Amino acid sequence: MKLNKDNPKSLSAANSQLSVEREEVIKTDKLTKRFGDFVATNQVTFEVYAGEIFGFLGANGAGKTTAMKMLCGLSKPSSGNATIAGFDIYKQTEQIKKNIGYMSQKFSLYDDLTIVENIQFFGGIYGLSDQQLKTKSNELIETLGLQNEANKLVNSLPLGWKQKLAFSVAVLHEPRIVFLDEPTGGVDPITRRQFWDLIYQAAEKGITIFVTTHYMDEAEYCNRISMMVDGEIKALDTPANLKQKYAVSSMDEVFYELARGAKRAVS
Amino acid sequence: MADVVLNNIVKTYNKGEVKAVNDVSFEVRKGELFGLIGADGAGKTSIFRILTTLLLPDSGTAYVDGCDVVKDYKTIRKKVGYMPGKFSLYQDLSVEENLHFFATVFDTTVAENYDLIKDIYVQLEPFKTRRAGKLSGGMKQKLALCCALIHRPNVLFLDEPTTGVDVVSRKEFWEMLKGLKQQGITILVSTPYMDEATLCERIALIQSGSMMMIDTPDQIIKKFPDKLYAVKANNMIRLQTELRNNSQIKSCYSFGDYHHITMENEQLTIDNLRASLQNEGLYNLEVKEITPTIEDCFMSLMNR
Amino acid sequence: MKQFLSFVKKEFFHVFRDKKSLLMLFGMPIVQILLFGFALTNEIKNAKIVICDYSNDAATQQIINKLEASKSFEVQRVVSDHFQIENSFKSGDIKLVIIFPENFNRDLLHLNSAQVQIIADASDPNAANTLTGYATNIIRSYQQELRSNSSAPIQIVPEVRMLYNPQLKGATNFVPGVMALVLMLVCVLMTSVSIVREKERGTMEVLLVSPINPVLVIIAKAIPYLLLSVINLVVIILMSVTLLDMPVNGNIVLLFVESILFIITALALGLLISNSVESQQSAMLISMMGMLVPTMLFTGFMFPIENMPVALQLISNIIPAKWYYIIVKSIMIKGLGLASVWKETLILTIMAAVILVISFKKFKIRLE
Amino acid sequence: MRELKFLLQKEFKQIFRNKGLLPLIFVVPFVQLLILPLAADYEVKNINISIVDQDHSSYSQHLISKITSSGYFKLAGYAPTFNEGFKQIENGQADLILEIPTGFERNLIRENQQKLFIAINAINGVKAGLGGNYLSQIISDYNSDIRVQWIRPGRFKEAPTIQLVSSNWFNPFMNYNYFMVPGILVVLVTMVGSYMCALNIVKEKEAGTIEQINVTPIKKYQFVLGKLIPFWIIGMMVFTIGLFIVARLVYGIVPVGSVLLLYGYLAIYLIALLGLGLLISTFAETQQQAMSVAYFFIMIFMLMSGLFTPLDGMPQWAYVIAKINPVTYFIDVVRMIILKGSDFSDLVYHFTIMTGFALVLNGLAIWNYRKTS
Repeated sequence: MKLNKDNPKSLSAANSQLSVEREEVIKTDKLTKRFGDFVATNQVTFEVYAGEIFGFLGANGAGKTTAMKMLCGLSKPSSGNATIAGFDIYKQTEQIKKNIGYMSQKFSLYDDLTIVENIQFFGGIYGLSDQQLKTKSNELIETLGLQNEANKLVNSLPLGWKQKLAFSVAVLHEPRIVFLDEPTGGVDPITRRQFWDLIYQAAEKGITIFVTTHYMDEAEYCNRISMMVDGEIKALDTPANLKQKYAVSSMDEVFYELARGAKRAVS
Repeated sequence: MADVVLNNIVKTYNKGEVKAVNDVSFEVRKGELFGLIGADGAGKTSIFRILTTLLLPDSGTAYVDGCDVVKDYKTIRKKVGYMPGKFSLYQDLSVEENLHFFATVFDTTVAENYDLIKDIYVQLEPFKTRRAGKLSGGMKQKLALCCALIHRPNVLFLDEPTTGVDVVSRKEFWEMLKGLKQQGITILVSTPYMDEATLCERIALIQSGSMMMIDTPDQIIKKFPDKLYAVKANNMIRLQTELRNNSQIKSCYSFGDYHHITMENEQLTIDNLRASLQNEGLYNLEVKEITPTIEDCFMSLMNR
Repeated sequence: MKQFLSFVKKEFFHVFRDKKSLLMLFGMPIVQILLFGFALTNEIKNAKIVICDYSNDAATQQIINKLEASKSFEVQRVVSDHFQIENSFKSGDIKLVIIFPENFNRDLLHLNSAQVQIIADASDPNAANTLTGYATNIIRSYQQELRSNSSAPIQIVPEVRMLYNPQLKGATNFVPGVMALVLMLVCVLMTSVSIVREKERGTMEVLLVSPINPVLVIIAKAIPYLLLSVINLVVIILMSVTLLDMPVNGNIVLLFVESILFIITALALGLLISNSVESQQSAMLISMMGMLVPTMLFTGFMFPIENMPVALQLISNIIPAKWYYIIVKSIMIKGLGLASVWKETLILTIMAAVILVISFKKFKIRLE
Repeated sequence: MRELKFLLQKEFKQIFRNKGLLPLIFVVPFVQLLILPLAADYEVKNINISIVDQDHSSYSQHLISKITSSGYFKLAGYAPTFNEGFKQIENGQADLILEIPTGFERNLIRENQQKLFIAINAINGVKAGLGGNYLSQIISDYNSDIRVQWIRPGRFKEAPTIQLVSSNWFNPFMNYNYFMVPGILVVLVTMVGSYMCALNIVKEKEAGTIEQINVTPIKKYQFVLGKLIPFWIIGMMVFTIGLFIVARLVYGIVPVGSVLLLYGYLAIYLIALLGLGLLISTFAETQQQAMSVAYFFIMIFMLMSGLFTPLDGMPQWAYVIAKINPVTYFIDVVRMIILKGSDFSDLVYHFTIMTGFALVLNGLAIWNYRKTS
């Protein structure tokens, strides 16, 4: 656990030596999703280790959201295998759901419930006890500094706060993995960084983070990054290694190098 | 000569409860590429809608190409091109059909102004019979730009054209805007991405309906009040905690693989800082002075 | 003009590419006219009745035979036990009980007078009335037969002629009403979402920023639906004539012109709704829920308007379908010309004009 | 079960916070319940009669006054000729013409027989039939009166007369509201139940919150129950308010039969309906689609349920459709229990059918739900 917070370079070195000991919380094997003739995700194979912050990047329409939905159990793969937190993606979807959190691109709390009600509802359906619910929601509201807004409808919050709240709710039940689909789009720069502080806090508790983003500086915050192009994973490594490999100074350029060759104009 | 002028524009919603635009004034010169930089809900869209005559301001005056946005709205509508934030083409019409439709709406033809959109349209041409709804984000955005340009507008308003679009498509899009600027079109563009700010000639930084600063990107960076340092260490998270706990550090934000910090009163030297961090067990330390980015400036303004 | 044509072309694309709506546009009227044209009727056929015959003689037998021969009744059983009547009613399948007391024939022959008791299940007062009427008629006709044997003096013989619909078919009354209902609902529904859809999708923003005249936008929206509704109208009239045996006694051209006038009124109403609401959903809610019930109630084909309280009668006057219904009946069935329906035509024209003007006025040249 | 508690809490909060939906559930139905029965009265009365009296005798005057005082007919006016009278039919002022020929009085006495001409606008067949009946009856009564005047009793052998005594059970005053109100109540419960339920689920699809639910360990059946139970309760509430407040206080309708039995049936009916709502929601992707489909069903349900027009007049195939419409059964049951006091033994068939509906509709919904996810 301590290893992954180390310098990315030493991490990757350690990675190759200690890979046997590191637990793979996500493991996919030739995972494929077809919609008719269209292959949205093509034989994707990768693994994510426990406690990692894993960046899942790619151009629009590269198949990121499709892949993520399969991993969350929202859609069935056409072929290939995967295990999430050790559970089979086909047969053990219920166990998987107990062990993951999910925050979608679209804001996914109930607009017409208050902040406290949303927290209690999602906590409740994940089976938290009344005592836990009470302490957790107080704790959460305090960390987010939402004491004055706690009984307001979520609807009335600014986008940045909504997103922070949605994330906090997604990790409320302390899942093993949390999936975040473009969580910071359109959020102001300070709130965006506060959001990442929340991600680090969650990672520190041992929650594996699986995140997609269009902000390349955010890519740098990840332990490892995969780059998806036309439904396939074209690169997977630490940010430092990727920059080295393509001999560029920023992730922007890495992305540009890889995505330039994309053929898909349609999504 | 100013092409777009705003004087003390105020716009509220819900009977004054929500202040979307708060006393905003600025000018955009003819042929300028002007950027409105701010997060979701900062008031960018309201400003755009007032300028494109879609909304009436509560108070204040605004002129586009010499016409009053309230009184001369009909004249303005002939002269401007507008690309709203939401994807606003007909999804069930093909690329070609959309373009021809918008051309006739503005009482012109595609052929007449083809030279203006040619560079953009060639990329769309292979898909011209495809329904707009089936295009990828980047392609949709190019088509929308073509449609907004088809009548050779004097002023072009682009409301968050790059939101949700990947880096590659964004780069291409800005290249296109540069090309259009050379044609002499005044362009007003809004974006939540701070890194795009440097691509504009002048920018306005906007937060919660108020202007924080208006200037060229270089000048804004020059006005950054403090010295800015980039810090890096073996453990970035612990580094951040240490920096934030240090009372002599004024601000600390992470920027990719570095943390950007400013110092209180400039009393702390780099060496002192390095030493104190090493004392905390951090190694592989790197501290260097850097020029701020627009994002640094934005955040420093937000904290004021 | 070129702008306008290009607009109309675009609207046609929208309509024809939306297969689901197209199916609804053409499918709904056909299904409805068939379903309701055949099924909606106030006639009662094959009503189950019980006959309680305590007399069981030649006369009662003859009357029972007549009742059995009538297509209105299905004589469930002939019993001679009063006891089960209430239960038969309660179990719900019996609508009427006819009781012949003991010695029916003897009384009739010797006392010149005999009694028949008819008990109706009046929980449905309308059916009760109608069925009692049917039964009365049959028994009366038996009585007439008896009388013709013994010629009574001073006899008034009413000679009854049923005009327009000698067979008293239900369809004659209902089909014009269903036509009005169907055209109204389809036209309003389709157009009511058309403008607000552009508002929701954001395309309206771009249109507003263009120099196009709002009146053109509105009219262009209505044109494809006008054309499609005329096709619908042809289909409806063809079906009414071929399948439902409806006559077209009047001038068919006039019928079409009047129908187009009605369609325009309905389209204008749809546009008005579309201009006034902010989401497709409320547009649909208003045009479905808000239009269905009033049109059904106040057109006059189901419930006679003259029976309603005055306030409701007044309301019925603002329902365009009411006037169209009168026009269709006059032209199709009565075979009348414009001279007889000019008043209704004028009312519809004024309605269409007023609604159109209001929707032009309501068209917002800005957002909000 | 704890999860269900949270789901229910959430649903109720959402429903009662939705300011647009609440009036649709609790106000609109009752406004309709108040207006519909007022308007939906097709008892045949106020038949407009136009009289062409060419005799102008005391007999014809007498006959006319007998007709106009009968209560069924309203004098639309006198016409000099039959053709003038016909014009009144054409322009809708009259429904019926009675022509009394010249020499009616004189010829009746002299020739012992005289004809009267009646022409009826038969576009509305039922109205025409009944109108003709009423008029014939009045004429026949009038005939007897004259006969009594002219002929001393016993001078001729009187024609045999069958006296018809008719009685109307369960609703002796033929109050139309008694018939309509319970039926309309059923339609309102139906709309609230199926429609609101379908929309509610599709709304979550559209908002994307259903995805969030789908990644939680909540079981499908819990989610479905969480959606069904609130609308089941609301359906019960709407029915209760309608029955005990509107029907009783406004229309004075007191159920003759067992209220418990009525609620028993309502409970099953609502389950069947909510199954339909659920089924619609599994097909629809947007609220708009759900609305169009629900609308289509409700329109057919309403018009082919025996609510307004009798099922017995329908052709066979339409009758079959009416029989696969759950609303038909409930309308039947409501009328039977409220007006006739039918008991369970009378309703076994209805109960069986509705249970079948509940099973089939919910079964289909669950089957399709699995398929689509």
